[in-house]
Amino acid sequence: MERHFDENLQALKYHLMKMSAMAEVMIADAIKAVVERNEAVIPGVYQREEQVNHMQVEIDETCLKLIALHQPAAGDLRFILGAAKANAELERLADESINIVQRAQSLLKEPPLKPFEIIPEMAMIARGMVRDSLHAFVNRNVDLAREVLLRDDRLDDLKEDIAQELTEYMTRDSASVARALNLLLVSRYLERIGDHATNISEVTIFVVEGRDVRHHADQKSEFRI
Amino acid sequence: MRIPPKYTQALAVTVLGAATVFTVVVLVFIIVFVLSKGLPGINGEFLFSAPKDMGRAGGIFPTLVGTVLLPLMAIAIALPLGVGTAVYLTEYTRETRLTQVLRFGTDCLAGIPSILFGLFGFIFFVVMLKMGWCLLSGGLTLAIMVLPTIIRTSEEAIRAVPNSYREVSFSLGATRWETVLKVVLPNALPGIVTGVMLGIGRSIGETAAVIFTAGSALRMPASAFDSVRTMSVHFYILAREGISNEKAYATAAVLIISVLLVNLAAYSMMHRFIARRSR
Amino acid sequence: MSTDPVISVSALDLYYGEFHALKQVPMEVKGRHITALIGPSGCGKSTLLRTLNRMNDLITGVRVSGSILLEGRDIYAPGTDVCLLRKRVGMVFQRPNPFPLSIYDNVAFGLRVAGLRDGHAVEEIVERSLKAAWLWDQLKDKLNQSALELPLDQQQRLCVARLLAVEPEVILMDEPCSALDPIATARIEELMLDLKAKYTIVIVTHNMQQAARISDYSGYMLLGEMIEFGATAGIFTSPKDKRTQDYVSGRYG
Amino acid sequence: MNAEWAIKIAAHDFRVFHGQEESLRGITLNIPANRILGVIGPSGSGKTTFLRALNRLNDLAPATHIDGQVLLDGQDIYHPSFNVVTLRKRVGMLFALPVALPMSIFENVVYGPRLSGVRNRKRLEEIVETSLKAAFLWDEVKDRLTMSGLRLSGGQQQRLCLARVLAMEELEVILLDEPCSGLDPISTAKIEEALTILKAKYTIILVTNNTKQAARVADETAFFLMGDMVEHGPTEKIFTVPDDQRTNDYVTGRFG
Repeated sequence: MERHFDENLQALKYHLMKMSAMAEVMIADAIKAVVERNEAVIPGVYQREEQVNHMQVEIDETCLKLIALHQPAAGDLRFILGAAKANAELERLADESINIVQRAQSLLKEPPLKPFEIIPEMAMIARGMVRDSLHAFVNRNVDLAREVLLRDDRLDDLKEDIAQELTEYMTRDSASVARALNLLLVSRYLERIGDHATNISEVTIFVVEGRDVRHHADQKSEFRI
Repeated sequence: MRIPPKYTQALAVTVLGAATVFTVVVLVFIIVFVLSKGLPGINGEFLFSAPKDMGRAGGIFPTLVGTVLLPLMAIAIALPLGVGTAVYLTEYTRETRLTQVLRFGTDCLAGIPSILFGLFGFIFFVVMLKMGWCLLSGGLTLAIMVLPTIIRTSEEAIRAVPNSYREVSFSLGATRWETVLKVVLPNALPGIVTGVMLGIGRSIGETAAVIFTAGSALRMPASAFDSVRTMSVHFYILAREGISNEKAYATAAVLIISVLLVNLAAYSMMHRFIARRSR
Repeated sequence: MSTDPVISVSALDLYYGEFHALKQVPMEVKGRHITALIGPSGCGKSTLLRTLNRMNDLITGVRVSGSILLEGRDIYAPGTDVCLLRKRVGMVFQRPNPFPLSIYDNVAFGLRVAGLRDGHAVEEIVERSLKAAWLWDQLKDKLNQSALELPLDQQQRLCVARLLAVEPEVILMDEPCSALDPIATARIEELMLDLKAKYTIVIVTHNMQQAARISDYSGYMLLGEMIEFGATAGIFTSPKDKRTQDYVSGRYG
Repeated sequence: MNAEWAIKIAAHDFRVFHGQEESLRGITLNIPANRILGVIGPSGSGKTTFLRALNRLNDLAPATHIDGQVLLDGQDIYHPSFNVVTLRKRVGMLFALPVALPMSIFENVVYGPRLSGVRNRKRLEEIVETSLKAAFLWDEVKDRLTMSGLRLSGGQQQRLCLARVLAMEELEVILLDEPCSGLDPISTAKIEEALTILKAKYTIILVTNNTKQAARVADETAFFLMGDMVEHGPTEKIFTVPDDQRTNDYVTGRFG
């Protein structure tokens, strides 16, 4: 029996996927603005941000309605709570793209500091994490979610590398400080995008297995969110 | 061609109404007929004096007494036996082949013509047990006759008591007997009373079985071993032997009125009982 | 089209003898939607439901004033054909009540009453109705079996099929799931969601969650009054009246 | 998890047969004292059979026999030496449909105490008052105790039935068989409220078709399916992260 309620859950998944695709494009474009110095993509990022905000409100309303009207339990309850959390993370990681674009705008006013190596790689990883964490969420794929958690470490390492490199630039040449700081911030935003994706993956594990893996909470509680 | 529902509805109302009117008219006609013929002959003297000259003159007091005593005796014997049997069959046994055979047997018994009971009573009580024609022989015979009715109606009444009442009682720690006493019988009472009324009605109106077992003596009975004549027997003899049509109708009228009174009394008692329990 | 109210109740008062059971009740039933009536026992929701096909006529001492328009025509106007009204506005009761007949004869009952003699046509309609009530696949091989032998939820769906056979426009349901277990309840609810594509449904339920799950519009009634009526999502997420708020959030008394 | 609560009733591999059919297939379950155990499951899952086995009301059904043990305070209630009448006074029951006996409210409540031989009028009046208060009915009926119980509304009748159970002085365990299935949310809330207070004194076992009700009031929940107990645990666990997929399907309404 295909249930009406299940159709609503399917719709919820679909909207989350759409939102994550949107966020992914935003990250790609924001990085394009930084790396390729492409100014043309910037208005699109702002536009998408508004759309994402809109979708966030809609998804929250859907979650609220499903909880109020259907009083879900067990797996369904965890899924809807998870969806609401993933929704918030997606919105925040979309916001990070806006932050990146803002840095890009001030970077574009000056010549490039150095050829890009690490930031494109970080962007690749972050985008992949966003895509895969959402895939894992909607497809209840715990293995993929765990794998995303591991990728976050690589992102953190890269951020350390670039911080070190940029610190060298700044100590050597005071004229580079402004640009280096901007780039440092971009790396920090990418790292945060990774963190949001990590959170989504943790939510996925909770939704599927009912275990909270945040802060090693699984030793304390089996079923607390 | 189909008749429109509007007309079938009207036709139905007419036919059903006519059937009801016909039934009521027949009933009323019989009662009015008997009462109009009989009432003029009824007065204090008729009711409370002894008959004279085989009933051609005088009253019907001894038959009145017989009519009260005989069914009373029959019910006094049949009620505990019948209700007891019904309780046992419904509450204490599970439905088996035996209970089915028993039920079938009682149903058959209820349908047997009363003359057969009369013959049996005559042979068994009057002749074999040498009790002679007397109140007791008649009472016992009538008791056997009305027993199936009382068993059956009581059984139905007991069965109609919601099982949930029993469960509640058991779940509050009552034994089966406590449950029967406090819950089952009080709630089955209206049905049991109906059975008893049917039994009384049947024994008041009975003639064949009574003539064979209680006799037809026109005296006041002094003990259970005296022969008695009931009103219906009296009426039967008066009418059949052409003794006095006038007295026969008067007797019939008294008979109808007493049946009416007995019924009224029983129902008012029952209603008072129910009202007291469901205030 | 479908958003026009099929039934429009306004200022409806109903008395049982001296008792004022419905007080100036308004209600708009939208076509091809599910409208749910909720409220505590004795609030008048069943009474309101039963005015919609004049089932209350069967009770002596009932007086009704105000208006109930079915597609614009007052169903309490003199000269209204009550039998026709009840064909257009069918009813499903609290306890499944199939006739002690075969499954087939139960569904064909209304058709035969209506005078349909063509065996072929009857067969077709029986099949269509059973399909619409999601019973055809399970029952097609035992149409001659007694309806009383079916499990309760199938009996209830059979009652729905029996109703669908006479092609009503509106289906009234008076706590159709209160005798059923959750699984059976879910089946009936899914059936209702399916049926609303073709029919207008008004349901009375004790079960608030049920109203929340399936209805598009809800009315909360209390002591014969319509306290709040509106879109279900609104009633259950942000009710306007404090009393509605208390009731749907389980704070009563 | 049961460690902190004394075990009131223990079923060991308990089976019930109706004729050839095995209605309960080996239930092993410890029921803690002073807690509410919710029993959920679809019809035919055996939850009601299990409940009725606990005060041996199943005995009344023909062709029923049992296997295994049910221990009440460590004593086997199916042992031949165990007195059924005493058992039922200790283990009271509330049925799905309110069954007020056709007698006055007062007589309904004292039905049990009278059976136990309480004759003192003053004592009976006390029992009536405390029981009706505990069932949240006293205020509504205190002025009309001689009225027939049948004239109360459905919700009031069910509370009367609860008061009647509570009136039994020997009462230790309360069994409830879908006690709110016919009641509106307000009456339901009153019964639920009463139960959460009563558990301080009694052990309560609540069979319900309404999974939300178990979620609201039960401390522990057991899920029955086709005569088996699939899962038993703290209620919050059963309703958030059940171990068994079938439990998850049932509490999310995805069954069948």
